[in-house]
Amino acid sequence: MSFTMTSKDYVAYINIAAKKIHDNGEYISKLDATTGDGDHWANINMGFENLVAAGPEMETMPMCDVFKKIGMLMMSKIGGSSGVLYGGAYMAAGKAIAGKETIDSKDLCLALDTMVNDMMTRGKAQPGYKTMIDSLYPAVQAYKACLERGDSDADTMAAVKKAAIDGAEETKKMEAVKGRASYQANKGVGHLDPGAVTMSYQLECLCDYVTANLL
Amino acid sequence: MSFTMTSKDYVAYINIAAKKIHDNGEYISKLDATTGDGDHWANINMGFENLVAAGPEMETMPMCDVFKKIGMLMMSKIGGSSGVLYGGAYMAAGKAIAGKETIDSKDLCLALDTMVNDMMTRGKAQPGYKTMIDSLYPAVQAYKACLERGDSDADTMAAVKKAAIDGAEETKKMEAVKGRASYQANKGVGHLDPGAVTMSYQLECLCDYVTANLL
Amino acid sequence: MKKIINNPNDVVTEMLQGLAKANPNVVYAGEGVEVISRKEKKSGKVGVISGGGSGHEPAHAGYVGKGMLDAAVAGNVFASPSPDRIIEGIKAADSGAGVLMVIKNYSGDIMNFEMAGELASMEDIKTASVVVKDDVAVPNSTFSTGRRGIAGTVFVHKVAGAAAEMGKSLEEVQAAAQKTADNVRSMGMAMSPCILPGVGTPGFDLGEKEVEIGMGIHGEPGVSREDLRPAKDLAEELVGRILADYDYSGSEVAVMVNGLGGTPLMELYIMYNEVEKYLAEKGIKIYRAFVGNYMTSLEMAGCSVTLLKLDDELKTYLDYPSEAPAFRV
Amino acid sequence: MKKIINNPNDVVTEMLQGLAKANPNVVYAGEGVEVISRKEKKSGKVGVISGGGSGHEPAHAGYVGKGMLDAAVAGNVFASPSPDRIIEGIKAADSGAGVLMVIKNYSGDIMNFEMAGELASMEDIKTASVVVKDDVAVPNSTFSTGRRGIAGTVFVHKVAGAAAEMGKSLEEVQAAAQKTADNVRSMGMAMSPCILPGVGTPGFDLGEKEVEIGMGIHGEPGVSREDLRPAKDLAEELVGRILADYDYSGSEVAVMVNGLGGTPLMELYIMYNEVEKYLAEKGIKIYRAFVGNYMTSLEMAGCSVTLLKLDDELKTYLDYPSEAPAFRV
Ligand SMILES: Nc1ncnc2c1ncn2[C@@H]1O[C@H](COP(=O)(O)OP(=O)(O)O)[C@@H](O)[C@H]1O
Ligand SMILES: Nc1ncnc2c1ncn2[C@@H]1O[C@H](COP(=O)(O)OP(=O)(O)O)[C@@H](O)[C@H]1O
Ligand SMILES: [Mg+2]
Ligand SMILES: [Mg+2]
Ligand SMILES: [Mg+2]
Ligand SMILES: [Mg+2]
Repeated sequence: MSFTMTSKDYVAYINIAAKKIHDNGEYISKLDATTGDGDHWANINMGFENLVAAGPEMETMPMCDVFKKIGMLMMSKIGGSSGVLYGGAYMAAGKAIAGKETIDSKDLCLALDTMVNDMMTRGKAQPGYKTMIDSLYPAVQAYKACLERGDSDADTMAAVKKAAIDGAEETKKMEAVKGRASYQANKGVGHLDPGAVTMSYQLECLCDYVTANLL
Repeated sequence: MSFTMTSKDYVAYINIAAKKIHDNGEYISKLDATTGDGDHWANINMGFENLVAAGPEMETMPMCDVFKKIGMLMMSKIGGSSGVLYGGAYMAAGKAIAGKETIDSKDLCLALDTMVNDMMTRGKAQPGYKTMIDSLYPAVQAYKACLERGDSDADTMAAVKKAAIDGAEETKKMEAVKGRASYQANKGVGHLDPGAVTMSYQLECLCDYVTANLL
Repeated sequence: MKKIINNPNDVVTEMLQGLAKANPNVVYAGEGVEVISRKEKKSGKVGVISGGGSGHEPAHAGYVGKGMLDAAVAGNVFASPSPDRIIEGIKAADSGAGVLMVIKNYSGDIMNFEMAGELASMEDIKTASVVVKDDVAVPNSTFSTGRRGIAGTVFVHKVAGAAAEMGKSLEEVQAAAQKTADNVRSMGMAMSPCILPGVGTPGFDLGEKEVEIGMGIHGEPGVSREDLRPAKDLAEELVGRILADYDYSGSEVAVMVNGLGGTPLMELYIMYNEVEKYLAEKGIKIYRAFVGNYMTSLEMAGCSVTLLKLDDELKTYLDYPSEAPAFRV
Repeated sequence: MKKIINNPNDVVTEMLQGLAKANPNVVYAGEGVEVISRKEKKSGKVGVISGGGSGHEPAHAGYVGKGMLDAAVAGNVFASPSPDRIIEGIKAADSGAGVLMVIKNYSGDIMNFEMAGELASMEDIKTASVVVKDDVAVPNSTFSTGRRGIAGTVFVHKVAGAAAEMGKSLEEVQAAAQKTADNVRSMGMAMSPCILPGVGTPGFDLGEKEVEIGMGIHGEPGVSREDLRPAKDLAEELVGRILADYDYSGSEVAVMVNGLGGTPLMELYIMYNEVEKYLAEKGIKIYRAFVGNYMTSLEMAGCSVTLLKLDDELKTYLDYPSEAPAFRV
């Protein structure tokens, strides 16, 4: 009664997310330029280009190794804050699903939960700090709640996606504590956090992919 | 049957010329920027500011010393090509009218003739080279012709002024040989020479002053 | 966007290739590693490394040389280098006596260097680090990331590099670097934006006559937008904010007037002339001054002023010879 | 116009005041004289001076120092200094063995330095001069003013300064400088205009993607306007034009990639990387390279490339130590 996600699926999802990120270059760059240093899109886009290039190789790996590989690539190719945060998070997630050839819904939730915890530790950040965590954290909470309630996969994916998007939207009101937006006098209040937005793009694409292809 | 020009007159003329130059800053800068390096106005304007400041002192000097003083000030305050050209020319003119407390029309013609000759020697330039000489040279030729013919002072001044202005206008068609316009592929053809224009301003103001105040 | 580049993705690699070709005393570790290190390694000497996002040239690769850095690690433009790059810098700098990492206080740099330090300890290389937070435009804080590291970092490189070259231990080099970091303050202002090669459009706009006081070296927002004023006023504003933050009265200082990349040297000297006058008024004695492009922001126009309080120890380190091409002493 | 200045009329004075305050090895002669000279005078050494309009910083005052210039004379922005300034530079540099004047080939500079030479001979100071005409963008000519002197001038300073420091006679110093001038060629290109402080508006406009090949260091017109192309193409165009003018094949050269003031070091290194590759293809060996801002045009963006053909004599002079802050060897 759960979906099964293979490496092929994950690579397919990565390709979709890469396109979504690629297509929003100006918008994301503008967001980071407004509150930060303007490089978030350039870096994460370069990282995803590298993931896409590694796709064929990753398709042949077990899921746990796909995550580790993604982690290593993101860490080294993105750089900056998001590179180490995504990199560390994906590597931790790879460990959390160690040995898994494919993953099911519970595994996916575990992976995402591991990721957000790793990000919080590494970034010394909490939800509410106006970072990418503010999209991922509520998404994971929603995911866990759905699993607990035994919601359908379709409902679960819809809930996760909504939580991710709403969470990113919420960053508009928040004051930044970590990251470059914290240097602003008004701590970036009134502006979306670019990292939260690109995080929500990824979660959105992930949920959509699962819904469209795996259910 | 000739006018007498005193130091007071010359200083008064200098003040008028300074204003004319000052008011045409944008235009002259643009001319030099188009074919040269854009500094002609800034430099000559700074030079004239210094002349104006020295006015009260110069009013008390004999004309020959006024010319020498102007030469020294222009040389040191303007700099560049026009500084040394005007500076050298005025100093030479001062020598040419050595000992004169005031000057008459013939003296003025001699002074201008001396100036243009000094400029040609120093600048290794001829009429037709698209320089300030192309305004001064025809003006001096016209002046000499008028004196020879015994024209009235008013007619003479009108002729000198016209020759200076026409001469400057002629530079539009000329190919530059010396000076920065010579670096252009088309040698500045189609553009006025800034040095010729500021020269014509001075000659125009000079003739107008004589006509309005001394005749 | 007008830049002398080929592909925006290759700017870091090609820049470092060019730098290494022009400077026979360093080696370039290759594409994807992006480390510049000294060709001659002195055994048993503490290694000093630094690094950070690219776009701040001559920082950091221009400071590699005898008496200053042993290696510099470059990230993408405005992005901290990743731990796998940093560890290569650490290895290149290590000759058995440990490595000091000079880090600018940005959350990305902190996280990446921290992880690199862990990788180093797994390879039995001892590391220590000093975090530079000299930008008085940002309030100090223990809760949030706090102050940014900007041009003052160059003084920390200089002092740490000299201490290491003089044979000090890792602890001693770290202490000297920390003392420098503790006594250095900077304040900057920008007059025009910079353009990231991978983005192609300016990160912000400034009005015809506007300047932004306190803008960061990545174009992060400053403390106020004001009309451009004469150099004298700008100098007094920048230095004034530094003096309000840290008491330099009666002390001897090193001064740096740093250009952000697009401002000509003429203006930096005019700025320094005003800074010198203002400090003289305040009774602060200038021991040594540095005027030039030291920590830039691509083609951004503007400058920063840095003051470092000196004692005899720091003077010795500051005056010690450096052969780094961008900081010859 | 956004510049860190006070009054446009004071920029030269204030800049040189700032420079002299920051550099303890030079003295500033004062307002209206605008000469920077070495503090320590070596008796019996040939003096080497240069100068020209301001706005080309670090040229020329940044090249004053042991092993390079003895004095630099500054004119107003883009205007040759007047003879009364130059003679002060000559006097400051003279210690009995005569003075070499390194002049860039502009009609203003030629006329002013010529007159200064006459003033010097009236004071019994022997002078000689070398006129640098390295800009291949302009056709050579004996009739008209001919080629402009641009960044290659810095190599002439270096060689003349070294020869003088090594105790050569005025004739020998002049011969070495002339040899350098004869074997040096440059070619530049601009990407954005510069603004004269006293004028306040850009001297020219360039389209969003346009560059001007061959533009002079005062914004004088170049040879062609083209769309901006990758660094590789720009390098090949600039170097190609130099090689078409002078045969460097099989020789060893010094290379300079010079920034015009507004172009960040990152781009200059990328440019040098391409220049190096192209020269390697052509079999031209690089003996030494210099990448940075050496002969600028206020805040103009762009760069120039300079090649100097070397023999053993010129290598010796080029490698001889220089303590000039803007050209440390
Ligand atoms: N300490 C942190 N913890 C969690 N997320 C952070 C932290 N610092 C920055 N971020 C996230 O990273 C994003 C910026 O990423 P990016 O622009 O790639 O890096 P940088 O800030 O180094 O330029 C921010 O929008 C924010 O979401
Ligand atoms: N060799 C020369 N002989 C005569 N006039 C010259 C010569 N060179 C330049 N000029 C004149 O000087 C003018 C430029 O003066 P200016 O802009 O002050 O000096 P620069 O060319 O040194 O920037 C030109 O427009 C031209 O009229
Ligand atoms: Mg960023
Ligand atoms: Mg001019
Ligand atoms: Mg960044
Ligand atoms: Mg000029």
